[in-house]
Amino acid sequence: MIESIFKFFTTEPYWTLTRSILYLVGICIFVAANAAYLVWVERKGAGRFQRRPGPTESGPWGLLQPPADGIKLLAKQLMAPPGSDKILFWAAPLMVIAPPLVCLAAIPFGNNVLARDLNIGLLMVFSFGSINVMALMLGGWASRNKYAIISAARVVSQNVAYEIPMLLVVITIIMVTGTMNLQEIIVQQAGGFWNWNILRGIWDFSGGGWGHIGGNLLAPVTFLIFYICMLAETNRAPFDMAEAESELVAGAFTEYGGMGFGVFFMAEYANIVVGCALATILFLGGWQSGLGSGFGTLLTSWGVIGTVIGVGFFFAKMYFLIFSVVWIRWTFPRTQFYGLLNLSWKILIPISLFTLLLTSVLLKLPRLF
Amino acid sequence: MNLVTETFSGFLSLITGLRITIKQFFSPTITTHYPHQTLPIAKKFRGHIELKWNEETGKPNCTACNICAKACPSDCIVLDGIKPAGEKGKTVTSYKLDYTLCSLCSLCVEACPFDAIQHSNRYNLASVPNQWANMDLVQRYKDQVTRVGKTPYDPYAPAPAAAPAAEPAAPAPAPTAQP
Amino acid sequence: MNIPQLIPVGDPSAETFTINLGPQHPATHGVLRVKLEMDGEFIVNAQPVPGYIHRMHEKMGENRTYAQYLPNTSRIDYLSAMTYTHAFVGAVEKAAKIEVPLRAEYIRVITSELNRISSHLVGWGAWIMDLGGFTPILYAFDDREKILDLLEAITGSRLTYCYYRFGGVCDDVDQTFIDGCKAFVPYMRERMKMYKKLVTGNIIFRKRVEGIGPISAEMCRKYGACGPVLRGSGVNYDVRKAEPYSIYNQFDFDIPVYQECDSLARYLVRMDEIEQSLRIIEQACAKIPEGPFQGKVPRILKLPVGDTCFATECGRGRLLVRITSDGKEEAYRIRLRTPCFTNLSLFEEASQGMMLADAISLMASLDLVIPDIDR
Amino acid sequence: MSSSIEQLAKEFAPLAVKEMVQLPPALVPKPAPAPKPAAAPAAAKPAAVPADPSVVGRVIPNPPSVAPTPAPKPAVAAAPKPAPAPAAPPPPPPKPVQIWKFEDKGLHLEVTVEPANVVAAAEIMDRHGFAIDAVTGMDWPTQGLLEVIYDFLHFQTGERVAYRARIARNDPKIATISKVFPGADWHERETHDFFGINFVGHRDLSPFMLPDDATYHPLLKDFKA
Repeated sequence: MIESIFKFFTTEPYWTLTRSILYLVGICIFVAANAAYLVWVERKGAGRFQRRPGPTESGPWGLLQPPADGIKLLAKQLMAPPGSDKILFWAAPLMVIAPPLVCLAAIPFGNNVLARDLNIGLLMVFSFGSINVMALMLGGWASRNKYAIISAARVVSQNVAYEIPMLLVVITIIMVTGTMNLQEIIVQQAGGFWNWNILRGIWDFSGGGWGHIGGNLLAPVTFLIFYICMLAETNRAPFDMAEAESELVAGAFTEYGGMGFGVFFMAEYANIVVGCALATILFLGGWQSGLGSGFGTLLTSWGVIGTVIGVGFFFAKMYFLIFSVVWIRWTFPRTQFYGLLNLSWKILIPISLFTLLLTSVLLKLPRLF
Repeated sequence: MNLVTETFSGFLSLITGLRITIKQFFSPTITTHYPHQTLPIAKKFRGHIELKWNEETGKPNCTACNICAKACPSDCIVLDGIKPAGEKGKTVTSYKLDYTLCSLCSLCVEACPFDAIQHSNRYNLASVPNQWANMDLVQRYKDQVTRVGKTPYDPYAPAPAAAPAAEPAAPAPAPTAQP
Repeated sequence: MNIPQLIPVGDPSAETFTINLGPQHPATHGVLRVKLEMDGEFIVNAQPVPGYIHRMHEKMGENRTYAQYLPNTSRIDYLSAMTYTHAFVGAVEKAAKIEVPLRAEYIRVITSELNRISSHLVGWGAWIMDLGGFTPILYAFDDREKILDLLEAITGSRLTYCYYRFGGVCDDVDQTFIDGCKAFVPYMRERMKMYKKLVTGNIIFRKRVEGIGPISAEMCRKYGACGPVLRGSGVNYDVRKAEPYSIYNQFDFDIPVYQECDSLARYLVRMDEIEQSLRIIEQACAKIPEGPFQGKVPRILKLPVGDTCFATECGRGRLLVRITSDGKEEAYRIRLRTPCFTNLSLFEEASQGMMLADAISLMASLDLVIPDIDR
Repeated sequence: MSSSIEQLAKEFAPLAVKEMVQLPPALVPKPAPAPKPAAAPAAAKPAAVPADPSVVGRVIPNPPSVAPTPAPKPAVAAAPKPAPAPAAPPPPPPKPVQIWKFEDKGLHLEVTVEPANVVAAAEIMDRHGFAIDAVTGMDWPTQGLLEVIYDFLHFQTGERVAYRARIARNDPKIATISKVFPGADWHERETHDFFGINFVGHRDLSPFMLPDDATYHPLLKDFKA
């Protein structure tokens, strides 16, 4: 009986469905664990940057701090401020946590480790990623708090401003790689780390020289722009206008308590994970080892072990990026609001437009001759 | 052009900042992990006041002259004394310090002409207010003297009697003065 | 950089709303309330509402003796307690014509300047924290701890010292303290270099303070602003030079003055002041003479009838103590004119038309200590 | 544009009161024990001071009207009678315009002006580039007086000037100088809080340091907490 059910779900055509569900559950766990332990990383990291140990009391190295925080948040009463729009108020945390979950479904962590191999994965990630701003706006608006409303207004204009350079940069990548399939983008970056999109195009070792065919001469700058926009989109310091605690108390989250706040908190880290994973895929070769086309490719294509090694490389890159996000947060002050918009409209958008133009010219050039 | 140079130099300044913080990241921590580790207390640390006593006779220096109580800006000292039989001067019998009012200004210590009070170095006084706020310094003095292995001076004892036999009828044993 | 005035301030047709910055707010560093009338993110009117921790220090001065009032003076501006006690002690000494021994004066200068540095460090760190950078304040506290350790070794307390007495100080310093100060000076100079790289040069920080919150010299004069706020507006006024008290005229130090009138100028003044204080400490530690640390003071101190004014340069500016005596043991009236009070009083005018985040930056640049406003 | 203290003193002279009493009055050598200022004004009034201080006596009568008329010669109502009480040689009457040695007082110039002239005096200060230092009050219940003290300082020369005006305690009114020095706004509000002095023309005299419903003035000597 059990065997037959098992067989029913593990053979085609239902295996695809089972697989997807399993992945989604796995992703949920992954996001929750990440959110919890990224908080730990953040606090521990903040501590180290400030020459103090960070959490130490609960568990070894404070490793039980996140569950303790979670339990505390769960145990708190959920309250909506009187006069607020209750439906929107509680819809906002759900809306903010759902998109990163969906996005992660399309992200390939390893050679075969992905829920759905979408050929428009990139598009899907971006379309879902934009819902985040909607949720923050709703949360801020529905709280019936002036600080939260100011924050909501800030978040909207901030995210609108940073979507543009981010998408321009991504278009550059799409032009270079010619695909929106994330797995395909990774596969194209096989070989040495110089084949990664962050360096590809500056110099081609296979004989292309400067401005290699299909390359992007300003690829590192492109990466930088993507990274900055990623910080801004996830409302991280120095662009944490949504929270801006010294100005707006807690911004859009001012009125949220208990798990309502906890979900926002988790979503922030889930968004960081998505953003950093995307940066890894688009620029740092995803699960590719970057150790050359011989040994390196062999390393990641060696059956199940190769997949695991590939996932390891992916996580190493992704967590380094996440660490850098923490690093930046504990180093810089917050930007001023118009400074933030100036950066986007006056610096990032022109540069990304220029790289887009340059890349398209470089793409066209070989065909002219 | 200005924008370009500013962007570039600004970017460099950010890198400088990141370099500084990462250097701190890999430096050892500077904090003291308080309940597990403690720092040495400064010699002149101003804790609440306590009574000093004569090392030889074990008798408190305080003569209940009330100068400290008068010097106190916050009226937190109330003391009383008697003239023991066969003695020339008075001796303190009760010295109540309302620590909730004390501002640790050290004026009483300076005002004392007999070098009878000093600051203790007790600092971790957290407890329920009733237990520590109203201190009986005479009781504390007795505890301290007992701890160094001497018998506290008893002003109520009859004059010639050498060693006071039992615990004297000291004023209200206020629940204070743990070490 | 001028922020374009997007919305005409004072336009009656503008739809405004009021928000409360405080009394409990992360940016007010205490229980200060600022009633902000906002037009979107722009401030139409900002009205500070102090008084939440008003303790009537001036009345307290009228019903306790001069010596008994001493501990109060440490508690007005708890971050630069030494300088406050200095002002009160100086006023009493001036009125009663008490001679202060030279060694005591040196000790006072050293401790005051150490206290000034520690005060500026907190102000510095808190400022960056208001701008959203959390790390610098902990670095600043690291250095401040070193100062507090030094001061604790001689005074016995870490914040409200109550160390000065009429005619001197309450306890002598030992060679360990002098050596500690001597060692602290080069250490702090190294740290200042690090601070400059970490914060002063940082483009985000500069964008947050450059050109923000202009306070002109004329405005300073009309409002009686003082301290780094005044010197950041290009006025070369420092009580230590203008009305030299104690033995400040024996030291070689400069008054940092910046002409830009913006928050950055006030920031740079503070940073430079730390360095000048280090210079003073260095010189004082080299020259400190042996001798008594306490002058002759009558046991029962009565001041002659009349007014006496005495001002000191505190961490945040000019503190004026005006004692009126009627010949009794208690003062007839003690007036404390505190720097934060006047510095905050110009906030209303200076913050008009600013964006909220800039107003926070401006308020942080005033380096407020709330008990100092409320007394 | 700084100015010498002497010149300032000359400019202040027309604004100053004509007759002065020493406040605090304890300079009187022995016989008359200094009136206890902390006592209630009506009860502890010594015989030397007449019952109504605004009529006659050693007290400067002050016009209740504080219209800022820049009259150079303020009306001094009654000629002060010599005080009957102190048998000892009376102390030398203090000068309304007093130049001090800075080392003694922390002041260079101290002037007692007519209450009607405080704005004119502030304008002098403004003209000479002085900055406002503080405004405060002082209570003299035995004399039935309230004093308002204005402190000024000069950023460039470091000169310190204070002027004071004495007003009747039962009708404490004085013109505001916050039109000349906006910084006086807060000081005057605070002084109103603590002494109940009405600064005529002030934009907002609601309680400042005190709670919003405060009806008391804690720095008055007869205030008991």
